[in-house]
Amino acid sequence: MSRLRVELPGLDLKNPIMPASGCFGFGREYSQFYSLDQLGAIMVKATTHEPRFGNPTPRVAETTSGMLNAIGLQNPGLERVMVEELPWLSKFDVPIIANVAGSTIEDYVTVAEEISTAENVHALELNISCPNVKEGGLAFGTVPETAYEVTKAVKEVSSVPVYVKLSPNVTDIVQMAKVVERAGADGLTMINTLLGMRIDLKTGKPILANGAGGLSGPAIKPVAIRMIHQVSQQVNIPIIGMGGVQSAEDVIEYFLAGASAVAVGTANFVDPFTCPTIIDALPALLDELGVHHISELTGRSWKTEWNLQSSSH
Amino acid sequence: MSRLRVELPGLDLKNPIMPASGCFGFGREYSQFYSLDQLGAIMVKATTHEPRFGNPTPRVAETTSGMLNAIGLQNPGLERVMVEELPWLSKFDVPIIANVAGSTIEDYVTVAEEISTAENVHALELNISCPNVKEGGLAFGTVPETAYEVTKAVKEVSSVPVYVKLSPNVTDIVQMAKVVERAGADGLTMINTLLGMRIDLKTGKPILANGAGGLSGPAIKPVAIRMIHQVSQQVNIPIIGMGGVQSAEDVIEYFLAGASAVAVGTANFVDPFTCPTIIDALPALLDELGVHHISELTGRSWKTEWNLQSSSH
Amino acid sequence: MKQLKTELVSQKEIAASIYEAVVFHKEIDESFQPGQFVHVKTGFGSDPLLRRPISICHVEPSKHELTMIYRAEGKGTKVLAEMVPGVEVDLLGPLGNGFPVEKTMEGETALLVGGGIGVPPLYYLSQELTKRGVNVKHVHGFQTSSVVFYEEKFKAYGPVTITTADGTYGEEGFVTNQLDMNADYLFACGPSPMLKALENYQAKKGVYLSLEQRMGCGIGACLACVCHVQGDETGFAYRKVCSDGPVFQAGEVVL
Amino acid sequence: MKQLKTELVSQKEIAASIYEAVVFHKEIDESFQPGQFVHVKTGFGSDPLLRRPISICHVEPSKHELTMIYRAEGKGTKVLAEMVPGVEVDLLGPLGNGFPVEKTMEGETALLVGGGIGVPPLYYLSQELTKRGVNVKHVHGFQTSSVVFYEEKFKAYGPVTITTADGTYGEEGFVTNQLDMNADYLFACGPSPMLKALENYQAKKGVYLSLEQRMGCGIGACLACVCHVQGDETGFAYRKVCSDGPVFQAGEVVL
Ligand SMILES: Cc1cc2nc3c(=O)[nH]c(=O)nc-3n(C[C@H](O)[C@H](O)[C@H](O)COP(=O)(O)OP(=O)(O)OC[C@H]3O[C@@H](n4cnc5c(N)ncnc54)[C@H](O)[C@@H]3O)c2cc1C
Ligand SMILES: Cc1cc2nc3c(=O)[nH]c(=O)nc-3n(C[C@H](O)[C@H](O)[C@H](O)COP(=O)(O)OP(=O)(O)OC[C@H]3O[C@@H](n4cnc5c(N)ncnc54)[C@H](O)[C@@H]3O)c2cc1C
Ligand SMILES: Cc1cc2nc3c(=O)[nH]c(=O)nc-3n(C[C@H](O)[C@H](O)[C@H](O)COP(=O)(O)O)c2cc1C
Ligand SMILES: Cc1cc2nc3c(=O)[nH]c(=O)nc-3n(C[C@H](O)[C@H](O)[C@H](O)COP(=O)(O)O)c2cc1C
Ligand code: FES
Ligand code: FES
Repeated sequence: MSRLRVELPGLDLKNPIMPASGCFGFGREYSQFYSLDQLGAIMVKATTHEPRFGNPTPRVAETTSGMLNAIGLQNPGLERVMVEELPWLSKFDVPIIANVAGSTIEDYVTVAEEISTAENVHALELNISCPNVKEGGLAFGTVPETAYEVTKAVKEVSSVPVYVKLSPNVTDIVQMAKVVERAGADGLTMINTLLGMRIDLKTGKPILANGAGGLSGPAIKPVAIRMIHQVSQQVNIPIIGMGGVQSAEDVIEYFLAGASAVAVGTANFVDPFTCPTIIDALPALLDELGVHHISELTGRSWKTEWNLQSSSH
Repeated sequence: MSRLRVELPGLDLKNPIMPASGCFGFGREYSQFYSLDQLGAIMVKATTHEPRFGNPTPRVAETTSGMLNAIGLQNPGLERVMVEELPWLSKFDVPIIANVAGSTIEDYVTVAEEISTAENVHALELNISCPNVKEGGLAFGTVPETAYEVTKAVKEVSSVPVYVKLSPNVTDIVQMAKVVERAGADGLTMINTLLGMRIDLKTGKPILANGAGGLSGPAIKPVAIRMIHQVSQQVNIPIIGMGGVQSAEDVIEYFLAGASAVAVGTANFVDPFTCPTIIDALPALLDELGVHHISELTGRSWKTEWNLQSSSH
Repeated sequence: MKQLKTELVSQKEIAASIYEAVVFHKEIDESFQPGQFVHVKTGFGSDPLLRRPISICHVEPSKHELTMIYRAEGKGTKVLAEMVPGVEVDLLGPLGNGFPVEKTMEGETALLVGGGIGVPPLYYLSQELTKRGVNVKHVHGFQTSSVVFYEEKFKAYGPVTITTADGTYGEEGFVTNQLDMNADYLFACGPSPMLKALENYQAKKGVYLSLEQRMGCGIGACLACVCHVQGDETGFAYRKVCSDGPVFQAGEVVL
Repeated sequence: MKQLKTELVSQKEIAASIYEAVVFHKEIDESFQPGQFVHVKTGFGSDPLLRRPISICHVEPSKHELTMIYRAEGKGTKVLAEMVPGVEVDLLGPLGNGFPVEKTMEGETALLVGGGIGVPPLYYLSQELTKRGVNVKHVHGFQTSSVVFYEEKFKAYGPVTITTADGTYGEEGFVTNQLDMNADYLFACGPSPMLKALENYQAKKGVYLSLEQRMGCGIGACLACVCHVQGDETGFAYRKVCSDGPVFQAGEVVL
């Protein structure tokens, strides 16, 4: 399996496939389907300093080839994550990427500082792009200055590398990426959900109690691919790509665009075995593409050396 | 049919359904399927001052429940549109909304000034949001200052009301809407396509020759609904909504969000009869919803008076 | 809880837009309990995307068959209704916690109250209760006569009162007007206003309500389907309808 | 050009991943010409979204049946391959301009060159040419033996040379090595490198090539499928593959 092995800041991944934050809880439920040892890593649900109940229900709505969610960062809070969830996960041989959220920079700093000390947390994912909370959340991810500040502050306290999760709801994603790189981010994860809404014809009101929510699933994949294609050419830190991934083919498309690893979100709900199925399918697909190691594919869509090489085929 | 009749600046529409710009050419092809008299209006293909060939092919790629296009504003140029296309369309009893594009403000002004004098052109749609041309295009639609300037300049010369077509590829759509309203826009049309990309696994390169393209179709509908919901609460000019409309139910959702009329783009390619089918289906759907006139639905999802009314049911 | 690629054995419309579908898989057995549900993939591509939660209406362990009854209303259920015998139906199940059949004892009485497409899970429940010697009565409410189903089937286990909102069949009005007030247990499944009306029913041994909520994962991972806990002062306590429910004792969660 | 909700009469795999589908609609008649195509909706929801252009392989006007042959490779064609007889297949057609059969005359010779899934439209063409008394020869190139199809069927109209890139069937190599250089007409359909290689073939009366291009509408409205016109100095002249083509005389457009 070494052809799938990927090394990223803080992460030595046996394969580049991991469940995306918020779509896998803290792993307990999916561990009933398969052993979590198989996964490259796990991005666990966002953790905030205090426990949060999140938004009122309905919290999800289906859209054509996508879904909206407005969970609102419900989580048991830092303390219980440290005492119950992360220790439970430590029985698996899989690095954890802790998703950190908050309403103020201090919140982020507090959570990051402590959670990064957990033994199995190998990296942080700074969630500055959650569209579903009133304060903080998306604001951090759409204003370059705040994105810079929160990244820098977290970098100062974190014991592990910090990945920043970018919001697609911006005019200039490259600018955001560069800003957080400058602030010291070790990597990027992208994309978080697009802001969307559905309205119920019968009630005349939005289906989600929260009104708007985050759009995920296959519908958004082309937006993610475009953004990763743009950003990967402009930054020197690796990107974990996500948005609508369902198959090994999708994973390859993300690598070609410029990703170095890939996360699977919504697809877990559709088919709980999506991650292991993709991991199993990748080697044969690499053979078909004539590629030895998956990392060779990162950024091929824009790398000119590869253009030259391939035209001599 | 008067329950579908809608009056908007410059437009007295027998129904609020019209094909979206670029998805219907200048009407010739679809007139082979049905009489264009049935339509509320027609938004014709973008017109530029000089003829344009557009981008190299492939120009379209399919995505999950969506498509990417990078046509690149191919069109025969202002003169031929004035001499051949618009006169041909004048045999139908249907108002034309002329989509105006350019690379400089002068381009827009030149086209707008002349095309607005055509007898059957009842309104202009200022395309400041085309993602598929190098200069101008999207830039006008993502920078508030330029959006303001081009709108104002066109308003000064246009003989008919001016609708500005907003790009969804911005951090703050409300700001853009307010800016063009301030510049004198008589209405808004939204949304244009989201920027997206697909990469071909075999070649390793983007499928579109242009690289990125504009994402349209059902995949983007929740983004459009969200934006119209936001914008319609903040401006006093009407909105013609578009993005993924396929059915009468979709049209109602757009009205509830805040639209006063709706355009159908990609769906024409999937089913050439989409527009007349929707128009036929609307009255029965209004009955089902207990609504007499379709305009009553505009903005119901956020109108509080309606909240009160309905809760007394 | 497993992912089962079942085979659709039969499918028929048993009332207006109400379908009864039977699926087969060798792992369908007595582990499927009344009140639990399955999460069903409808169609083949990404549209519709999410699974649909459907109650277990009946299980025949010996034949490894499971029956679902659903209303074809939205996109997913309409696609499901078009599937023909022989095709694969991908489902996750059994999910959640069902009705506490094991608490009941011979000779006790149970009132089963169903509303619309909340009726199906009560069928399996009624059978299992009857097996234990519980005396079962049914009160089922529907919109109108054309959507009434399974009346005869339920009669095999105990008396059935049908109400219709428009009075076109059985008693006119709602189930709440037809309740026998002396049951040891009340088990109910139906729309949320009906459950709210039943929440304060004084059953001697317990009132159990099956809730509905929009779901993402259906297995407890995404937190789409949570509800508050009654009497919780912190505001943070919650239950997940999919994995803690869908059946809750009245008073446990906020309806 | 109409939208026809046809009925799938039969469907079978005639070579590896190559399917032959026959559809019926009472408006399928002699207006469907060789070289024209139909634009086919595959599946029922929005995924896949766009129609797929498929050449008319054959039409039986008396039976109102149309045959298509396609390779199930991507999402849409795979969905199409799963459709079973009896279901509705929604297609637009006939679309575009086909081969100029009407120009040919009795006793003339025509060389028909097909590559892979470019072979199907030549079958209908070969029949119609033969009807007019044209002497037809065929050269068909395939990747490998498992994907060769319709060899016997074409033989009914004239000699058939098969080439395979890997030499597993017929002659090894490409069609271009097997061309009879004396035909009055050359008609070809296949991948773009093949068409480029044939562009300068010196046929006495004409060389006609059928092009492929990714399409949106398929009827000339969206400008997805354009190509430049050879010798056009302005750079603005264009032809639409869907409505001006897909068949063009060699030299008309830039390949
Ligand atoms: C535990 C449980 C058991 C159920 N058992 C049955 C049953 O046995 N028979 C039956 O007919 N129905 C049952 N339902 C309701 C059923 O899940 C919905 O009617 C169905 O999901 C609607 O899907 P659709 O494709 O018709 O509608 P769409 O409008 O296309 O659905 C869009 C999305 O909203 C969700 N949704 C819409 N309405 C509901 C609803 N009422 N409850 C939950 N999600 C909804 C869908 O699951 C989907 O994700 C049950 C629901 C739950 C939660
Ligand atoms: C005029 C014409 C006639 C054709 N006749 C036949 C035929 O008789 N038999 C046959 O097997 N194939 C034919 N093709 C090619 C066929 O249209 C493509 O193989 C098919 O569209 C691919 O769809 P998919 O679902 O397999 O692939 P996907 O990858 O899912 O397709 C994605 C999108 O790309 C388009 N696309 C992908 N490949 C091609 C291609 N080679 N040409 C045009 N569009 C493409 C699809 O139409 C779709 O919009 C024809 C093409 C044209 C233009
Ligand atoms: C139900 C749900 C909950 C989510 N919760 C979080 C979260 O807590 N933190 C976060 O960074 N992203 C969260 N996301 C976003 C996903 O991690 C991912 O970025 C997004 O869904 C796109 O990937 P997908 O299309 O594969 O789902 C959530 C997504 C969904 C659908
Ligand atoms: C092939 C194609 C060409 C388009 N050309 C134009 C154009 O010339 N001018 C314009 O303003 N919008 C153009 N658009 C955008 C549409 O008018 C519409 O805003 C968008 O496609 C969203 O609607 P839909 O999802 O219904 O297609 C084009 C879209 C497509 C798919
Ligand atoms: S539906 Fe995901 S937790 Fe209940
Ligand atoms: S495919 Fe639309 S013009 Fe040819």
